[in-house]
Amino acid sequence: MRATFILRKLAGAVSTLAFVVVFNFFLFRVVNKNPVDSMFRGRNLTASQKAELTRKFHLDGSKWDQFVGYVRQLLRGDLGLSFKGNRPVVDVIAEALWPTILLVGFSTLLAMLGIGLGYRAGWRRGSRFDTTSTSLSMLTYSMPEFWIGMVLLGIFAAKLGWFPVGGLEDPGSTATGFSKLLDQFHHMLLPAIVLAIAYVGEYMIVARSAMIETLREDYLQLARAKGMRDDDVRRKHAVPNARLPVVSLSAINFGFVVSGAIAVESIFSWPGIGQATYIAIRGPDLPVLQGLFLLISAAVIVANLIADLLYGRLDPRVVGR
Amino acid sequence: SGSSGGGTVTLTVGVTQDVDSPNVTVGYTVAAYELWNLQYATLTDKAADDFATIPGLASTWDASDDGLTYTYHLREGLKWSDGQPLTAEDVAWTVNTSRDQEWYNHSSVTANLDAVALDDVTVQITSAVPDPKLPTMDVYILPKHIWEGPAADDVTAFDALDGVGSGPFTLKEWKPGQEWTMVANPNYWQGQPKIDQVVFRVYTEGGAMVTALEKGELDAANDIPAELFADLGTQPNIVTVAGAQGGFTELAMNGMAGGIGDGHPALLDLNVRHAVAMAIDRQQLFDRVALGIGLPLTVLGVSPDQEWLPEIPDAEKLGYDPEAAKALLEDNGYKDTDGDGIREMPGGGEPLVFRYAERSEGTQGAAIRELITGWLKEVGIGTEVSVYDDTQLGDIIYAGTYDLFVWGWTPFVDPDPMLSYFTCDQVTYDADEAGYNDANWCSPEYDALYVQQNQELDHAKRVELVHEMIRMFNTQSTYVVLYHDADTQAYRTDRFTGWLQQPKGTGPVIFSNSSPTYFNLTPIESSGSDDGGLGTGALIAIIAGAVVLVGLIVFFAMRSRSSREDRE
Amino acid sequence: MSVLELHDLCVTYRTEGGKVPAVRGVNLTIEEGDTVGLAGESGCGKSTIAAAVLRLLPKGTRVTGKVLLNGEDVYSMKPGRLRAVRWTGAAIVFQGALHSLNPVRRVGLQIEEALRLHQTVPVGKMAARVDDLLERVGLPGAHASRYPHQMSGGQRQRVLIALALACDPQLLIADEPTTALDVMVQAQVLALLEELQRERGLSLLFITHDLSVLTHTCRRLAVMYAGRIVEEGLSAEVFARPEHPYTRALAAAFPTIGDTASRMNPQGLPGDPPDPSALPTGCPFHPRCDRAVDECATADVTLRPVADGAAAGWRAACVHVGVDRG
Amino acid sequence: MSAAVAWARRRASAADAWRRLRRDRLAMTALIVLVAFVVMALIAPLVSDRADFDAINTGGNPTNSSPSGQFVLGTDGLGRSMALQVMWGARISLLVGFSATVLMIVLGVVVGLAAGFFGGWIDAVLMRITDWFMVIPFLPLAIVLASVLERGVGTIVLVIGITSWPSTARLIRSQVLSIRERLYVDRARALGAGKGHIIGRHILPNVTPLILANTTLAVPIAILTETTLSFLGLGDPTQVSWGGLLERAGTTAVKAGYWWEYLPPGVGIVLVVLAFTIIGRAVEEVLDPRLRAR
Amino acid sequence: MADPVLRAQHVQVRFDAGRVRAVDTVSLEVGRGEVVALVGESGCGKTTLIRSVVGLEPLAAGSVEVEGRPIGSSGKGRALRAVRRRVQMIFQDPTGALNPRHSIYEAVAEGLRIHKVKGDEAALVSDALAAAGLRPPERYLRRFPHELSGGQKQRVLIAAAMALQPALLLADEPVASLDASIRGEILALMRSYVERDGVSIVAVTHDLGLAWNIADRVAVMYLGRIVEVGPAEAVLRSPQHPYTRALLSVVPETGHLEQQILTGETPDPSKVPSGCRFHPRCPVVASGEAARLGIEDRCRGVDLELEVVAEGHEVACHAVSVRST
Ligand SMILES: Nc1ncnc2c1ncn2[C@@H]1O[C@H](COP(=O)(O)OP(=O)(O)OP(=O)(O)O)[C@@H](O)[C@H]1O
Ligand SMILES: Nc1ncnc2c1ncn2[C@@H]1O[C@H](COP(=O)(O)OP(=O)(O)OP(=O)(O)O)[C@@H](O)[C@H]1O
Ligand SMILES: [Mg+2]
Ligand SMILES: [Mg+2]
Repeated sequence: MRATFILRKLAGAVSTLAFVVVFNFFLFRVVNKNPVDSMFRGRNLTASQKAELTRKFHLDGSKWDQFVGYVRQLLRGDLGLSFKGNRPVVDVIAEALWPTILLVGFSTLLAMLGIGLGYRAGWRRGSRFDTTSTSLSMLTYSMPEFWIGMVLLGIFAAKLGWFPVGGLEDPGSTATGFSKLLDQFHHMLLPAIVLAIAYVGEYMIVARSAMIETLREDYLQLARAKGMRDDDVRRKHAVPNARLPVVSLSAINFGFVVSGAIAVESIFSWPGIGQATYIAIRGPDLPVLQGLFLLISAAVIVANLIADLLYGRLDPRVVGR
Repeated sequence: SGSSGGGTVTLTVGVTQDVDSPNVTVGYTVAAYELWNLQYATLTDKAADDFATIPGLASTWDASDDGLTYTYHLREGLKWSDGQPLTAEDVAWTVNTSRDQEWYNHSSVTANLDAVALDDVTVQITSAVPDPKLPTMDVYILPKHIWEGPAADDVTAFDALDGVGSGPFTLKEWKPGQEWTMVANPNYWQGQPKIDQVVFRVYTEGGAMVTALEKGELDAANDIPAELFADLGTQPNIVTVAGAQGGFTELAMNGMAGGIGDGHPALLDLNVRHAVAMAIDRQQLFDRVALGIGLPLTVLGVSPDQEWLPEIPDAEKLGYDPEAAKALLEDNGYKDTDGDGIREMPGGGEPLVFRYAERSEGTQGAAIRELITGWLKEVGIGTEVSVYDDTQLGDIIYAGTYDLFVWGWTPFVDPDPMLSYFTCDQVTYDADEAGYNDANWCSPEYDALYVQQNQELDHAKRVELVHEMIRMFNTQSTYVVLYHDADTQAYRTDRFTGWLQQPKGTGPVIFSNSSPTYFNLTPIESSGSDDGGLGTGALIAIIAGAVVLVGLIVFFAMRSRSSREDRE
Repeated sequence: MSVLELHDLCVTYRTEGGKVPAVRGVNLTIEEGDTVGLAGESGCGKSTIAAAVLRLLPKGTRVTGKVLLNGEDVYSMKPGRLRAVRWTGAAIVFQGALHSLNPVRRVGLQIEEALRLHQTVPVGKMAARVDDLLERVGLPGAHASRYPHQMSGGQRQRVLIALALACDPQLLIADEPTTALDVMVQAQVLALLEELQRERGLSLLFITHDLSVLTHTCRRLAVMYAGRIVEEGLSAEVFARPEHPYTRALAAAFPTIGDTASRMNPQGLPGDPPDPSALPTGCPFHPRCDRAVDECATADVTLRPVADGAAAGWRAACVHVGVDRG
Repeated sequence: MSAAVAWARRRASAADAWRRLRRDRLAMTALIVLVAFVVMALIAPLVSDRADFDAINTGGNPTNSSPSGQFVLGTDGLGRSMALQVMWGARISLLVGFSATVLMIVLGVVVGLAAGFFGGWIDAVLMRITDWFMVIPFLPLAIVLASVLERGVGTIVLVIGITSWPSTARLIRSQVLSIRERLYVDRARALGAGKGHIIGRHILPNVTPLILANTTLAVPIAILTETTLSFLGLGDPTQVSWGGLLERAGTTAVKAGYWWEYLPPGVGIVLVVLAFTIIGRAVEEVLDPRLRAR
Repeated sequence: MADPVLRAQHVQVRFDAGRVRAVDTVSLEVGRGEVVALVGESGCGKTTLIRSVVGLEPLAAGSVEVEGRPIGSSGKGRALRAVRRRVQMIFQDPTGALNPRHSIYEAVAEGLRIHKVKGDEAALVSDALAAAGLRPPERYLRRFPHELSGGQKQRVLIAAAMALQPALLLADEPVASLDASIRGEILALMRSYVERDGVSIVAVTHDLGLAWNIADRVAVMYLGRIVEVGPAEAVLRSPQHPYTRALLSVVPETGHLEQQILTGETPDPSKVPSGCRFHPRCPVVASGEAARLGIEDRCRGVDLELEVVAEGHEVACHAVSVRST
């Protein structure tokens, strides 16, 4: 039972990944006929040099051949070469990975505080706490994250000077170990707070309605009748049942936060996936975009898979079906 | 920032553009040129003040009588930053290989050259044709022992992160999208620089960069947004520089040389081009869009050296005169026959609606477009705007499928390259042989003049020829040069002294032609007081953040404890 | 001492649409070891009474009168005391058996939770106690590690009963424990309840709308209509010779198979059950009553003793009671 | 007769819903704000002339000036009135918001309805596709599409529409699935009703409230996406939009302290999005009985 | 049976790609004006059987004819629609069976419109409602389901079905969700249609009292099969099949039989036992009586059909066959 459940979910994820690969390939190939021309325009390339480059970027042959080549390459873990500076896309992405993990991870953690708030608000539906926190979360939900970034940057970095205006660490910092971490933390705090503000509302709203959904359930009445404290009824009976929507939101949000970081990272010059995307789009640096797109999609697929499997743990009924 | 934390003196420079590749055969961004300027010394140098050719790696050189051969004498004991000797062999290898492999950063200089190392310190360079650009050898000399290895067959694949060079600073680390760090080269032929390292920090947002400069996180910055430029100059300890390098912004009209592309037929009429030029208030563009930073010049910029620019008689200036523009159009049959405010071709028919390609990169495209399209409308010319990034815009230009576009150029020191772009050779007739002639205008007379100046060894005569070419180009109005841009830069005066403008008085301090500033900088002794330490604000912020973090951990820990309680 | 005493209990829900007087002055006493059935149609207030006993009504609900559990007033207890009394003084088998178990927790744990809350047995002995309880209701102890969805409706109902018995309550309130179940399973559960009651001398309040079921299970019987008790007495007597016209209709609704009188002759009440937020005046039953007289529309009839059963506490709320047995 | 009954009933239920909505003070405030913005967008061409903030006519105005009597929200770098631009920007933001939502709802409803009602392989195929679109990160996809296609309002609408329909499709499908299993649908089938009858008389009317609520909640998403795309420089260059205004301001205005250049468009976005969110949730609560107070 | 209204022969209905044999070879005939009660435990296939009769479930095998014309998967299009009009179904849960957005008028008129019944629609609707005891009908026409009580809703459904003048009314647990006090009235109403219009009724129920109240014949189902069928009096008073006996014994309404509570859970139609499908729970087998009769092996290994034990009374039980021979 359990094994087939996992297998089924895995198969679904793999099929989606396959779709993304195909989609990714064609989307980008349709865009541009021959990027070599635009890349080396006017640079006195000989025909043979050009042919060489075309071959190197796998831009020769039929679309099908290109696709096969592309997939082969992917399987080898090779995402091709960036148009810019001829660097392997894998390197470009690898460099951007850690800053994004740091930023998105921390901001997600912060935003997840909204879950707790949402549960409490839903539990005391209609109370002052509920109305205040719900209003606040709708407010933050309504703000474009880059705008929050602009405003906070204006106040806390430009005016008050509490935070550096951007970057991952102090320029030329040679710090290592703890002081390096401290430095990065200091740089990360403001963009992380921006992202957290942008997403906390959604967590809170979803958690709240999941909680309200469970409020109707008979087992809460039973728990109370057993002589349980109200708080414990919420924590032990209501919350475990209100987890599913929150888990799936977290999975979906994962993609959103990563992409929402595009604007925020560029405002804060945070050298992560978001900024890499922004720069690649400006190019446009197709191999890098393709790689990023694949990476983000894969990350979201994996996040969804994890959420699906978590469902199985959180709600035993899911596995049975 | 410019501190001596841990004993290292660091210069920090803010930029808005990253290096695309440290490999001289691949990179093309301005940032990459700055990197190479610092990392690779050249045979001859350019004087900081006036670009005069001065000794570089070569201390002296002799010319042959026919002016085709030069013999350069290298300094004794030159070394690469890794300690290997730098010899004539390196020079010969660089010149010959770059010519054979057509490295595009070298080939404009080395295309006709042949180099022979006569001994370790003597190299003889022969040109196939008379070349006024010699004896200047504006070529980055590469370390043969690094570059001829496995990289020789596939030189474009080389990551060039070796950091071996002969310039004052060499690349230590490149974090793409973030920063690149260059450290002092102890073997630099002029001696060890007085600062230990230069960090270039990349900002995606100009406003953020300016803030960082003001806060002292940076010592200098390039590409200051024009809106912030004036105010920045009034800040204590900050000096702003609007460095002129001859770069300009132009409105180009499709000349359709040889029937190329599908431009609007009206653009073939010189009267229409003149009317367009007169419809545009270039002074206003300079004042309102460039905010008066730069020069209100309307001639083709071919060099940072103003010597090359001719005086244009008022009659040829085609200054702002909408009435004259209207009259010119009216007189030549471009009348609004259907009363929609837009003129039609003589005898009715196709309206004068031009496709206007706006460049999305850079910050001024939108403002220029708004003004120009507005003014054109005033004289009865319509526009259809599309926005393209540089790649797409390039595609459109090379296909000739545009009517108008606005873009810009920055010339080299020698006017030759810029002038070459408007020869018939450079028109892109075949996408595989793309040329630089983006307005598709050319003429045999111009081409003849070009060949003349290219081989004219008499400087004064050559200046004459160049002036004539520029005026000829100007009267054609295929380019309406809007204004000459400036490199908006700023630096702090409280940490380093020795900032050099190249050329003196008008040029930029960094990202100049050969970037002499860096070697010239000296740290100010008293600086570095707040050496590497964090400000109080920063401390408050970190503490606040830490409290939040601890709070989070406690929160989640409590949650997990409470849920552990009821696990089996 | 009586396990449960309700004195003039009134419960009024507050809803968006106004006040809903769900229970309107109910007096009921359950002696130790006694079994009392509470019958009546849907919406007459049976479950409300069950919830009122443990103070489980939603916030804002108005409760007047007294609820004495072992002589102690539930509504004046401090929160801590109230929690202590819940499940030890009285335990409830809730109406919605299929939904009363938390779907994401193993059933054994849910039983254990009750034990833990009231420290009924030492931690070490809990698992054994859970096994014991499950076996008592006829389920293998291994079922403790199952999730509710892995059990059938009947099994879940048994788990709920085991859960209700966990803390040895003096009073068990079973709110329609069998309505959702299949006939055969219903019989199993009823048999189980009877057995438990007999073995342990448990006091039982059995709530259902099926009068015939009550008659088999309970010694005494109370019939509710529109928030009030309209007839009470010993179940055998009341079922055999109902006094109140409503009780009569209810009794007739379940024919005795083999009884020729009901063959091809279904009996029912005309009209619809009353809406508690808009009750008729006088005797709330009078619009549906075939014996209604003018007086019924105005007189607020209270319970009065029935002549032949007064000794056993047989009472009914009808103008005809004690007047005329025609 | 029955048409009249149906009509009366629809009116009655609409009136009822409206009455319940009216009691929600917050939602009413939001509605007023929203109406104010819509009115502002509609009357913009009546009270002002697009030429009033054409750069060629604003040469005489002060540039980057803070709010004053003449320019209540100040001016930008070309001396254009921010107030006028914010007002005209509302037109694009609302237009894109509405049209993209319509597109996304239509796509979502058609797919969801088809998948839910027909089931079987149609459902399987449609849901597979929906799942695919669901996991493809929405903003990067939108950005890529927007940079591939010609820039313009139409493109933005298209991009938002085709990247955001999957969640609507899923929602509609699950609702259709649940309605399809309702006893009254079985009854209609037992009565001999065909597919058309069941969709038209039972399924559609029952998903309509959901569609309505979903629409109201989708508009904010569309507006926010438009804003983000414009901010990233992918919007229509010749139109004034809030996102475009913010892009122009960038951190430069933040640094320069020109708050009137980045606060008003941002506040406009927040207010409109917030208003839609509040109304959407109120509508949802009114129309979805499950969410009504217990 | 001469000219039966319903003739179902060897009907099989399967779910889950055939793994679940919900109805496993059932034959049933219903005469004109006859009320048949179909009784049995939950999950034995009663609902599925009658749903297949109105074509809501496809038949895996067998055939269903109404007034001699095929229905179910065998019929198609217009013809099917005509037959469908002659079979109407009412559902266990009246609240669920009424679209909350349709007025009572619309609910009743829906069938009339689908079948394009001629005549004044409004009059037909009013008459149907009045006949179902909703008087005066005008009071109900404009109401919506949530404004009616359960009993009233069930009447509306009956009215909607009867408005089409069917020959056969299929009722799935028609009173199970209703209050006890209302139950009798609804049953009386159904009976009245039989008497007045000569309609035939198949009433699905697990409530034997209902069968005693209104049924002419009773069919007892176990695990997808009919195991006993016969006149109501005979089946309910002297049940032959051990399953029927057990069922009757646990109904409180009977009282006199010694309780025989079958152990074990509801049988599972995806795992039908071999032989007599009742044998794992059969008291006759469990008590050893089958062994004594020497039929235990047959009970465990030989599947069997209904056998006539008396006039119109058929039973499928090895023990009964042995005893009666
Ligand atoms: N939480 C509540 N808020 C408002 N009204 C309620 C609430 N709970 C019950 N009621 C109303 O109170 C009346 C009595 O309800 P109660 O649940 O006690 O009836 P019951 O006799 O148990 O019915 P059933 O047999 O259906 O369980 C009903 O009219 C019901 O609608
Ligand atoms: N759609 C379905 N898919 C799979 N199995 C089904 C389906 N519908 C019914 N079944 C199974 O078929 C069997 C017969 O179901 P049916 O509803 O006919 O029983 P029933 O006798 O009417 O029971 P009840 O008295 O509970 O209504 C049950 O075991 C049920 O689980
Ligand atoms: Mg109840
Ligand atoms: Mg059924």
